[in-house]
Amino acid sequence: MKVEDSFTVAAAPDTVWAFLTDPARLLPCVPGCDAIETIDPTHYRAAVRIALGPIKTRFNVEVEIVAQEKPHRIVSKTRGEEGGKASLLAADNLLRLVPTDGGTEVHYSSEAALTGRLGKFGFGMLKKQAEKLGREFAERVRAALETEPAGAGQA
Amino acid sequence: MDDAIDPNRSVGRSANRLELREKLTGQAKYIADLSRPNMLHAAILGSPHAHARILGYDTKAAKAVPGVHAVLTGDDFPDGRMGAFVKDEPPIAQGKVRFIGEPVAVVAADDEATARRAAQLIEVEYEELVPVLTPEQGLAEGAPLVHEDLPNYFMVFDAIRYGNVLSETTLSEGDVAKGFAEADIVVEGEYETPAQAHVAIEPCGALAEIDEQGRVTLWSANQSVFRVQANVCESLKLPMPKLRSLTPRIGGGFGNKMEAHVQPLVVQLAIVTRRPVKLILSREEDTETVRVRHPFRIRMRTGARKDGTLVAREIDTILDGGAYGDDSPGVLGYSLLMSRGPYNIPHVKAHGRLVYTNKLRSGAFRGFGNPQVSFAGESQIDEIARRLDMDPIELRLRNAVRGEGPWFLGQKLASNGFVECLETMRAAAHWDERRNSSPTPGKKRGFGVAAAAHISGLLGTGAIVRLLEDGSVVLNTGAVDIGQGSDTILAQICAESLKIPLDRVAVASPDTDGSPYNWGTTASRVTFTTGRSVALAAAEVAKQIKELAADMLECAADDLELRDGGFVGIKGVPEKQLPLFLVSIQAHWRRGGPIVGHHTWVFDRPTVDPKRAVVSGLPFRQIGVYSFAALAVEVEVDAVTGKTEVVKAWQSVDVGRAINPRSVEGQMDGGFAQGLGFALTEEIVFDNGRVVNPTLMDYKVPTAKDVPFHMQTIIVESPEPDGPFGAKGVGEIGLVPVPAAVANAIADATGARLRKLPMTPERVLTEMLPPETDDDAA
Amino acid sequence: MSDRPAITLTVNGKDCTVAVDGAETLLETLRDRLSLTGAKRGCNQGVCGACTVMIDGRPMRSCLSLTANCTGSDIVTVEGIAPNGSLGRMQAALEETGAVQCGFCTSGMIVTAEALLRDNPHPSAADVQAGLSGNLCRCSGYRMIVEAVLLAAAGGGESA
Amino acid sequence: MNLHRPTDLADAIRLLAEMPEARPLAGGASLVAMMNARIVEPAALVSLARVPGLAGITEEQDGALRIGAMTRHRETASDMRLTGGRSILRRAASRIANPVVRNMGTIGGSIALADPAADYPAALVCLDAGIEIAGASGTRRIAAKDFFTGWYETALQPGEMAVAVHLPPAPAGSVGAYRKLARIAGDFAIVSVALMLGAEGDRCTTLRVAVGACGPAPLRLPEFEAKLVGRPLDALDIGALGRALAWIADPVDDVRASAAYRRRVVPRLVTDAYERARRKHEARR
Repeated sequence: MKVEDSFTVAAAPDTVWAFLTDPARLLPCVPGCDAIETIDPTHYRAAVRIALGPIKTRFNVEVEIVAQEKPHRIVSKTRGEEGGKASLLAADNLLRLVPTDGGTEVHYSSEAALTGRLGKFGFGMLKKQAEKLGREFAERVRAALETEPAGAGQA
Repeated sequence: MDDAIDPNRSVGRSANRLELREKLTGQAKYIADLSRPNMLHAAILGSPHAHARILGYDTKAAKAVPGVHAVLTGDDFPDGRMGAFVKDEPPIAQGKVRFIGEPVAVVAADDEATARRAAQLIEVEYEELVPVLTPEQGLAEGAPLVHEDLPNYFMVFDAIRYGNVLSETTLSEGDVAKGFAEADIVVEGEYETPAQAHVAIEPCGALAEIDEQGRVTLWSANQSVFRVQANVCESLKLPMPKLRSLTPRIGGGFGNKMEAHVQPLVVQLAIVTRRPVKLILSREEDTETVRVRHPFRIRMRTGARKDGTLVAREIDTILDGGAYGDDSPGVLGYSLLMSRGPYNIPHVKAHGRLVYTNKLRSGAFRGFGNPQVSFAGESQIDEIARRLDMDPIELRLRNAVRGEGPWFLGQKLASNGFVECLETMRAAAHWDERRNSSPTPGKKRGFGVAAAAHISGLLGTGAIVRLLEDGSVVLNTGAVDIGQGSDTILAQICAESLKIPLDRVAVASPDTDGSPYNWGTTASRVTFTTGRSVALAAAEVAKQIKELAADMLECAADDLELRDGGFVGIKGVPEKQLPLFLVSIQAHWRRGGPIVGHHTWVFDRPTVDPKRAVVSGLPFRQIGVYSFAALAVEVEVDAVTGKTEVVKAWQSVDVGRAINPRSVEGQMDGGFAQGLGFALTEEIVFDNGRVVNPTLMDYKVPTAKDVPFHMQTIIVESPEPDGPFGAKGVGEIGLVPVPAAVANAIADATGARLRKLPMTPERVLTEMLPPETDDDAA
Repeated sequence: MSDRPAITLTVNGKDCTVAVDGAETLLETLRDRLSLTGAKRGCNQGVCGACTVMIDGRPMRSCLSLTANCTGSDIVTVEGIAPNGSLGRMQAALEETGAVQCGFCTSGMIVTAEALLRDNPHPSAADVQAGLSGNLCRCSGYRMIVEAVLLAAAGGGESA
Repeated sequence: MNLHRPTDLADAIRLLAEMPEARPLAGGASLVAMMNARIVEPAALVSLARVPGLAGITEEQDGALRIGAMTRHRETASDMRLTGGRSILRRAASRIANPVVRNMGTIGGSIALADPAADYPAALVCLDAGIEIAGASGTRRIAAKDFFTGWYETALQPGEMAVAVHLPPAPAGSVGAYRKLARIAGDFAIVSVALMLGAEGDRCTTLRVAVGACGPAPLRLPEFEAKLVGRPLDALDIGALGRALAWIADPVDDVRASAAYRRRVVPRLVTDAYERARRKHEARR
C-alpha cells in the first residue's frame, strides 16, 4: 500500500528540516502520538493510538533513519506492532524537501504493509485512514511552522 | 432421467451417492468433526515478511502460557524437503521465510484459543531481504534468489532451471516462421490471468495421533492419502511405515488438498507431545497459506488463411509459481501441451518459464494451466472468426482435430468426440437462431462459444476386489472421493463387471496400510485410470469364480458366464448355475482361500512422437487420453456499469461413456460455476506479497443468483478403448472453456475484447467505452 | 477470565443447559459441547452459510449467534429436521435429484431451503436462486439444488 | 467476556455508561463476525435482544414511520408501508447480503457500524431520515446526513446508542429508485444510488439523490438538487448533478473496484436511477 502526498509550508527548507528532525516539536504534530523516545540520533520509539472504525488500538513503533541528506531528504523505516503482535506494521518512507518561492514543498511517500488481524480489514479504508492521518500531520506541521516566530526553530 | 431401473445394470445409471444419507442428515464426518481422547489443538504463527532470514526464536513466553504443551519452530523439525516435482519445501520455514503467512512456528495447547494466544507470544528475529514480488522481478538481472539452493534440489525430471526460474519448457512442431509467412491474417495479444482461490467450502485441516511404538495415524482433508504420506515422510524424514494416512469425508478439493498443507505440522506436534493433535485452518489461513491457481501472463499469436484454415500459433508464457515448486512444473508443461487447442495447426511453438516469487505457492487447481491458455487460444479463434466474418463454430469445425488426430506433439487419439460436441452444442443452443429473441432493455446481449479438451490419466493406480462370504464385494482402491462421487462410480464399475447389484458393493476408505497405491484424485483421472484398475481386478475375480465354479459344476471354466444378480452358470443352460455365495464359501473354507482380484494400471502411451516434435524441459513422458467439450453462453452486459451476467449456458462433453450421467452433469455444472467465478469476479489480490482479500467478504465466489439456472449439459459418448466401459474423465473440463466463452460473448455484445481476467465491470466498461467518451452517460 | 453462566436452550426439541463464555458462538456450542457437527464452519463470518441453523423458526448463522444470547431459544439443526431414520421433504428432494456432491454445504442448504419453502410454498426458480444466495456451494453450480427445491415445492420427494 | 441481557432500555443505557469498553449487541451480523476474526475484542456486550420497544416499524401521528433499531432487514425489506419515495428503503434493505443474514441484521446495528459501502446510509440520507439516539443524558435526534461522520464513524458519543430511525412522509406522489452495483449478489456496493423524484405533470417538484460507497459518508448536494426542481422532467440535466456528485466523491481503491471507476460510474448510475424513477412516475400517470 503506497501513500504519498505533498504540502507547502511558508518556511525555508532549513527551518522545515530543523522542525521535522526535532522530536519535541514534531510530537504534537503526529496524530495519536503522546511520546517520542530518542534512542540515538537515528533511532526513535513511539506509541501511537489508532482508530479504524470499530477498531481502537495502539501500535508501538520504531523509526530508523536509514539515510539523510540535509536539508533535502530523509529515508526511514518504520516497524511497529500492536500489543501481542496481533498486527504488524512495516513501512519504508521517503521525505523530500523542495525549495519553492518563499517556502518549501514537503513530499512524503510511504510504502506500508500491515499484516495480522488489521491486515484483514478493508484494504481501501486503511489507505484512506493513512492518507487522512498524513493530511492531519501536514496541517499541524504547517500550522506550527507558520505561526512560530521566524527563526524560532533555528536556535 | 432413467427411471426404469434394472438393479443389475449399474453403468450408465444415475445412481445415488453411496454416502448420500449421511450427508443429508448431517452425520457425514469431515476432518473438523473428528476428535480423539486427550486431543490437543494447534495454532500457527505465520511470517509477516515476504522474504526474510530467520535469525532466531524466543519461545519462552509462549511456552509459559498455561495449557500449552509444545511450541515448535523450524529448529524443532527435521530438515527434509518435499515436493511433487522438486524437493524444495521444508515442513515449516527453516532459515528463511519465503511468503507472508508461511508457518514459522506451531503451538499445541489444550484448546484452540490458548494455542492462538500463545502463538502470538513467540518472538522471531528476522533480517528482511528484498522480496521478489512478480515473475518479471524474478527474471530481472541481479534479482534476489528465492531459493539459493535450487541447483542442488532433487528433481523428478530433468528440468531446465536457473536463477529464479524453476522450470523452462519448450515444445514445437513444424516451423512457425514458415507458418506465419503463409498466414493471411494474424491475431496477436497479451493475456493475463490472476491467482484464483479454490474455496472448497471445507477449509484444510488434519489430526494426528501417535501410538506407543511411535507410529502415527493421520487423518486429513486430502485428495490422496499416498501423497500425504509421501509429503509428511519426506519433509519429516520419517520412514514410511511410521505413518498411516487415512481420510474422513472431504468437503471439496479442486486441487487445494492434493499436496501438503498442515499435515507435517500436526504430525511433528503429535510426535513431540505424544498426544493427538488437531489443526483446522480458518478460512483466511486457508486462503493465505495453502495454494492458488497460477497467475499466467501469455503472449500468443495465431495465423490463419483467408479461408479460415489455421496455419501457425506461437505462445510465450510466464507463470508465477510463488514460493515453492509444488505441482508447478507439471502445470507449465501441461498448459503448453494444451496451448495448440483441439485444432490441427501445423506450425506451433510453445515456450514457458516458471518463476519463483515471494508469494503464496501456486499449485494444482481444476484445469491445471489449461483454463489460462485456453482463455488466450479460444479468444484468438474468436477474433479470427470475427476478422474473417465466419461463424465461430464453423471456424472451429473447419480446424477441429478429428479422428485419431494426432494431438500436439504426436499422441494419437483413440477416441474423439470433439466434432460431435461442437455440433450437439450448436443444436442445443439454437445457435443459428440465437438472435431471434430480444435482449433485456438496458442490457447489451451477446453470445460466445469456446471449446476445450482435457486429459484424464497420469500415474499409478490399483484396485483390490474381494469377494465376501455372502457373495458381495468390498472394493479397495485408495482413491479419495473428494465429493465428486468417485466411490459411487468405482462401485458401479465393479458391480457391472461382476453383474451384481450396486448395493452388494462396499467401498473401503482409503488407507495407506491396506489400499493399493493411488497417486490421487486429480487430473480428471479416477474414473478413467482407477476405474480401469477396478474393471481389471473385477475381471480377475470373475476368472477365479469361474475356475472354482467349473470344478463345482463339473464343466470347463470357459463354458461359464456370470449372470445378473450374483450367479455363475453354464452358458446356454439356464438352470445350471450357482449363487456367488456358494462359490465364495467354497473358496473361503475349502480351496485356495478367499477370492481376491488385484490389478494395477498406469497409462503408458507416449505423449511425444520424436519424429514430429521437438521438446525440452517437459516433466512427463505419458499423460493420458482426451475428453472434449464445447460451450456456448448468452451474456447480458449492463450498458451503464459494464457488469456482465451469464444468463444461459449450453455445454456438450465427450466423456467416452457416462458411468453415472448425473455425476457427469454435476461435474460440468460445478466446473462451469467455478469457471464463471474465474471469468468474472475471482482474483486473489496481492499487495507487496500480502493477500489483501483472504476472507469470503472480500473474495467473492458466485452465489446461486449469479450462476444461470438455465444450464444444459449434453453428454457425448465416444468410447475410449483404454477406459472402463469406454469412460474418460470429466472432473476439470467443464471449467476450461468458460473464461473464453464469456469473453467472446462480451465481445459479441459490446465490441470490447477483454484480455485480462477477471472481467470485472470496471474492465468491461473501460474496454467498451474509453473514459474520454464518458459524458454521454446512458 | 469471566464467569460462565449456565444457560438453557432447546436444541432439536431437547432442553440443553450449557455454561458458556459470552463470546462463544452457537456454532461452537453445537459442535463442541453438544456433538452436533452437522452445522459446519466454512468461514466463521456469516458468508458461506454452511453453519445455518433454525433459531426460533428462522434460518440464521450459528457462527454469528452468541450462545448466551440464545437463552430460551428454540434451535433446530440439520440433525433435527426430520425424526430419526426419515428424511424431510428437502432432504428427500435432494436425494431424488442427486444434487449433493461433497456435502459440506448441504446441512445449511437444507435448513435455508426448508424455511424458504415454508415462507413461499410455490417459488419460481428465480425465487429459489435468491433464497439460496446466502449458502455457497462450490461443487454443484447450484442448478440441481434449485431443482431439488422446486421438486420439494411440487410435492415431489415426499418421504417416509 | 460477559454478555448482559437487560430487559429495558434504561438498563441497557446504564450498562453501557458503566462499562465504557462494552458494546451494544444488536443482530450480531457484523459485530460477531468481527469478534470471530479478532478484529474487535469487546470487554463486554450489552445485548438488546430483550429490550422491549426496539424492534418493529410503527406509524407516527405525523405520518412518519419509526423503525426501531432492532428491526431486522427482513422486516424492513417487506414492509409495504414503505411505498412511493420511501420504497427506496425497502429496496435497499432487500439488497443487503442474503435472506439468512437479513433475518439477523438490524437497521440499528448497520447504521451504528456505518460501513460506507452498506445499503442503508445512502437510502436514509436520501430520505431525510432522522436518527433517534439514547444516552445517559436522555434522547436526541439528529439528521441522517449528520449521523454518518467518517469512515465507520458516527455522531454517537460513548455510551450512546441509536434506538430508532424516523422516516418522514415522502412528498405525495413521489417515487424512488435504488440502484446498487455489486460484484456478486449480496456483496457490499461498489457504488449505490438512492434517488427520490416527485413531479407534478411534467415538472419536477422533488429531487433528492444520495450516493453510497463513494466516500466516508453518503454524498448529497441539496443546493444542486434545488436548482433542478421546477424543471421539466425531460429537460432536467441529471447528468450535471451526477458529475457534481462524482466530483465531490472520495472513493476508496479496493478489491471491489478502483476509485477512478467508482467516480466514473456515479453519473452513469445517477442518470440511470433517474430514468428508472421517471419511468415509474410515467407509469403512475
